[in-house]
Amino acid sequence: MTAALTTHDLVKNFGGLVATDHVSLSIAKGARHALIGPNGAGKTTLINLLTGVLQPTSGRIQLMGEDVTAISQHSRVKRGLVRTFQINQLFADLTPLQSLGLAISERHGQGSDWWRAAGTDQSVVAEAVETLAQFGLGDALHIPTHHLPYGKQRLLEIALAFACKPQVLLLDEPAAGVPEEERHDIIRILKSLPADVTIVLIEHDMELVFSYADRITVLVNGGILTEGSVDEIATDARVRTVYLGEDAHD
Amino acid sequence: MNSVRYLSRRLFGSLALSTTLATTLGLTTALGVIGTSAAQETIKIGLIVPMTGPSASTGRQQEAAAKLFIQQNGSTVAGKKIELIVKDDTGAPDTTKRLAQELIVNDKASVLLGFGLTPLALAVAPLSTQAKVPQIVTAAATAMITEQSPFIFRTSFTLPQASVPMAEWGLKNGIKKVVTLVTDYGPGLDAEKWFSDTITKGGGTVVENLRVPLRNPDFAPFLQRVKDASPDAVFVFVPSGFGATFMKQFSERGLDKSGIKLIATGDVTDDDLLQEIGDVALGVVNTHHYSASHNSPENKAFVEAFKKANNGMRPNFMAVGAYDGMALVYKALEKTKGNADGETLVAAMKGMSWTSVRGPVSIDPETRDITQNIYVRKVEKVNGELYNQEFATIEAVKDPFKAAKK
Amino acid sequence: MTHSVENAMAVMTRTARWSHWETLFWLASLALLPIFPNKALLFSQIAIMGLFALSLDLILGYAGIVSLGHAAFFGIGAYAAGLMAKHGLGDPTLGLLAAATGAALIGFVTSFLLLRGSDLTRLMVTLGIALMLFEAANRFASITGGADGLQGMMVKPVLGLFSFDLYGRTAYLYSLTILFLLLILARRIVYSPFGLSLRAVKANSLRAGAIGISSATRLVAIYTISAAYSGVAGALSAQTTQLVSLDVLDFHRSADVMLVLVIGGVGWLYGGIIGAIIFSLMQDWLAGITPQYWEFWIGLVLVVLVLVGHGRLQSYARMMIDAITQKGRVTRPDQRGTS
Amino acid sequence: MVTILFDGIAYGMLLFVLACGLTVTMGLMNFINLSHGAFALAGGYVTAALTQKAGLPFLLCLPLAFLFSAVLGMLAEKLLYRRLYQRSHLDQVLFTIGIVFMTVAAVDYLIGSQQQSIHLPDWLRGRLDLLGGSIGVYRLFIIVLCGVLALAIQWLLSHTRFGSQLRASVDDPRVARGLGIPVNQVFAVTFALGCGLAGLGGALGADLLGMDPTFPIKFMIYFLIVVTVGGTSGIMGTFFAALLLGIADVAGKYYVPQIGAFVIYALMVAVLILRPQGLFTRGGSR
Repeated sequence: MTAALTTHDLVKNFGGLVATDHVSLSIAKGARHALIGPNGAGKTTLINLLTGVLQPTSGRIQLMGEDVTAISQHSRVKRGLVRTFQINQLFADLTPLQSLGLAISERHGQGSDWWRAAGTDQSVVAEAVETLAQFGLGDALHIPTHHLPYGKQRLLEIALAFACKPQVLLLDEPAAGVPEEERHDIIRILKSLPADVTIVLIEHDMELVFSYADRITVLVNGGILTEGSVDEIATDARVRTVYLGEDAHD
Repeated sequence: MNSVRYLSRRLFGSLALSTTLATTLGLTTALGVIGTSAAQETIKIGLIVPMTGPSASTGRQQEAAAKLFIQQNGSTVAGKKIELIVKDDTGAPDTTKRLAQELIVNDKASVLLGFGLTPLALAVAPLSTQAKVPQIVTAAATAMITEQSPFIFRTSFTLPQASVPMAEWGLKNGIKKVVTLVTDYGPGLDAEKWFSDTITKGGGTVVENLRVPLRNPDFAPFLQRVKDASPDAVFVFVPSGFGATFMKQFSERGLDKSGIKLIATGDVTDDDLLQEIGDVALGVVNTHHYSASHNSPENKAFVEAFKKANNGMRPNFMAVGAYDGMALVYKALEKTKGNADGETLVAAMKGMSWTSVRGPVSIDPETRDITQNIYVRKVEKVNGELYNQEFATIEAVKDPFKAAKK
Repeated sequence: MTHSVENAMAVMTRTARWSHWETLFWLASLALLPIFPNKALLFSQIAIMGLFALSLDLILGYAGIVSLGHAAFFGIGAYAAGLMAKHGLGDPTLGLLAAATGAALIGFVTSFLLLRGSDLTRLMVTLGIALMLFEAANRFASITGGADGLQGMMVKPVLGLFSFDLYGRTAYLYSLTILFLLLILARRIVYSPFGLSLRAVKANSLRAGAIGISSATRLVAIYTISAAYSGVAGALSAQTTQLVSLDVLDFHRSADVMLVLVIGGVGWLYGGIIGAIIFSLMQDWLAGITPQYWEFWIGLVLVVLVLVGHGRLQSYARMMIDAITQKGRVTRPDQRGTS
Repeated sequence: MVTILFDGIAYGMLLFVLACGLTVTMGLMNFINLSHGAFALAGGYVTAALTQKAGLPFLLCLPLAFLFSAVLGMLAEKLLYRRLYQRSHLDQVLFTIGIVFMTVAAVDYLIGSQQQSIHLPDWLRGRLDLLGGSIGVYRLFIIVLCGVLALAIQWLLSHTRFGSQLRASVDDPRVARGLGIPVNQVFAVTFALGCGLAGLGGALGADLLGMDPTFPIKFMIYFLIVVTVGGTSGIMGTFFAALLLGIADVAGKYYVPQIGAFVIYALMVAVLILRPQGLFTRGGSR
């Protein structure tokens, strides 16, 4: 069976600096795949390449067997490749309901309807309300995003991606900076994501990674150091030295 | 359901609108009719000129002159009180038109004066026809203006009127090969066409017709072309105000020493700016209908009074245009015994003739344009001040543009 | 659940609903005519400027495109309508259509130049295009009449019924009607999913892309629409004043409309109209007192506006309006939701 | 055609001196200042007044014009503009255009709307023949002077402590403050310098371009064009852009007068389409 997401010899140079160094990944359908690595390992660059924010210097990207290297960010989304951001990227003045409404009506191909007011389509609103409830935002439907507490914003960040009905969902440090009590909500949400959705998790928090992922790829200096199951990685000496070692003291 | 409410509201809205549209129209026009037919003891004269923007000087000269005229000739004619209303159109046609409209509708003005630039005069033309209000152009100088409405008169001048004599003088004085340099808009093109035609008819040759864009910071490239063409003379029209910069660069480029004669219409050596321009203007030969140094008792009195009233500002041809505009209105009113009805006034103004400070003038009854002497002048220093000294006169010049059509 | 959905829909669409003060506003604008029958000309100029400002708001307020050359489309519209009227097609409605199409076309083509680059780049590209059109209109005097303006326009009566009168009453009602209809349309657009997506692109185009919204197509679309609006405004000006001159393409027009919009409030449908009212009345009044130096006071107003912060002023204004229409009071319970 | 090239260069140089101050405020400090021309106006009027009324020699007036505008700029920066560095571009545009309106009206009211003329010393008049073209002495003077200025500014920015402080302050004000750089003063001085140069440009240009109250509006567009085409990288971009546009403008009007007026705008739009950040960019930053 074809993998959900594969890359072939993906390379990205910024001037002299090699940010992504011949990365060849293959992520199976329905996998819970973690990408880990020390700061500056090129995790975020890789995500930007996968989602089409950046164009690779060379190499190819395939989504469900289809080559998507050349196509734009938003058309990759339409093909089911969706991401969240390490730093919240939300629509400050819009309410959660409006934000999700946008994503959903875009998916329904109603995103550029101009003749009727937003929120008049029952199905869209219903789905938005449902999703928000599911992400514990049911009581915040109409509160402008910038008034929400950080934890809630973090949830909205994921909900917004989820509303795009992803087949492959890239989560860029979903729990970053979330206070302890609200982490649980996030982890609960991650665990509750449907099994048929392929999840690529980028995370510093080893506890979360080991408890959540079934496969792990370790990036160092833009290249793949190693890949394997949770146990393999946990016991891999090189990983300890380059990664866990330094992670210990920060 | 929400959108239904929406729609109904919208329908209601536009319905209400269109019905009121009908009713209000009926009502207001009725009002209007009553308004216009109201009799008037005071006769109002509207003066619309640019008081701000690039041609502000025009406005100031004309306002001053018009006020001076009233001050000298009293504010009552044939038993009617005269009231002058001055408006600033900032040189924007739509504003000119709006002001004219308001003057006619609200103030019931009987005559409109002013119009600093051709487009401003043209903007009002249909209005004066529609409202049957005489429109006296006291500044704008494109020939065809007076043809735009049977109610338009002119007391300034037309560029053909000034350019043709310049060409004739040139031919008489051994100028065979010329370049023309004009600002690229109505008056400029008039000047270019009539000067060139006259020269070629007279056996001369026009090497090149240069047109400078209206807003142009640097004359250098155009002057360079003149220099390269090395003609006997270069004929120049630039609207007053540009004169100073042009003359400066003319000498800066050494054209004054290169043996290329500079001939022009009087706009370039505008009395108002001549001092500013400075000695570089010395010896420039030009043709125009008025010079502050025109040698007649009327003019001496006028210049003196004008300077006195406006702390030393020297009157220029713009001032005279407005001054004679007022004169025309006064004379017409005397003739009609104070009847300010549009058609009556028009009839009275046609063929009117009087001695202006610029010399004898008359209104051509067919074209309603001014017939006047054109003077050939040379810039000279008269006890420390620069003046256009007249040294030849072409009597009673009609506007060649319209003459040619007959 | 279903109840909460209905409720959610109600709250979402509330802002889009026609409120009482709007009805009042439009009735008042009609009432002006019988009350000040002699100011009709000024009013119709205001209505046209209002429409022009509204068109700028569509791109600036709702899509965040800064433009210093919006007069380009106003001018195209004016010349389109003017030329039609000159060559025997004087029916106003026809003129409006032609103007809208012409402007929209140019708008569509030029919009692609605005997809890249910073605010400054956009500012200058729009400015440059407008300036080139100005020079072009000046150059092809044979068609446009150049600096002397377009001569010989013959505008037919509106709908063949109401001919333009000296008093500018038809002019006012005509402009007002068009402004009203186009505002209704604009409401539709800005409150629709499309309008919402514009706000999203403006707020965070990175994320907009990440939820599948293509910023480029949105910007092209709204810029084209805005151009069409400006075109109509230009056509209205040409038809009601029955003249077109280079002035319609001049730089100061682009600058003025920007000021008007900001005075009235960016990103708010009535901002342009309110701004036009304030600006024109102020200009008329100041020009009345000091015909030569009114610009000084306009300048002063701007400076103060920025120092005080126009954003704040306008949010006050909007809060007041909400208070009037009691919207503020109704919203709060709903915000608590019912799930 | 040597003369045309030469005139173009002179015109370009003038544009450069007038606009380079704007590059600094706009490019380096990211502050859109449409009121830049007002400082040129100040310089021009001071020179006119000093040469005409006080009868000072032209050469002495140039530095005075520089100083006057610089001080003016310094004050304006302290009192007004500093508040706007952090505001939106829209605010900056509105504020500064407001300032322009006020300046124009005020000058018109106080001094009058007529052209200010500057009397050049005779040795700057006349022409001399060079490389087969005849050249105005004054234009030569402008070219030399502005050329020297350009080099001086470039040196100031790249080789002096002040220059590096400025660059640091621009790249990241917070860090710069951390390093103990007096960011505010640096900006103030830079701003004043820019205004001074504008004043000097006004003084030099008055004779060629004409000087009246509407100068700031008339030439604002040209400044902006030069700066945007030059790009925000720094002075050299502006310098080449100014030369390019100056020559293109003059040559365009000389060889194809029919479309002369288009050239400069067309050039700008073309450049901005190909390089939205202008000819010279700081590695696409911003």
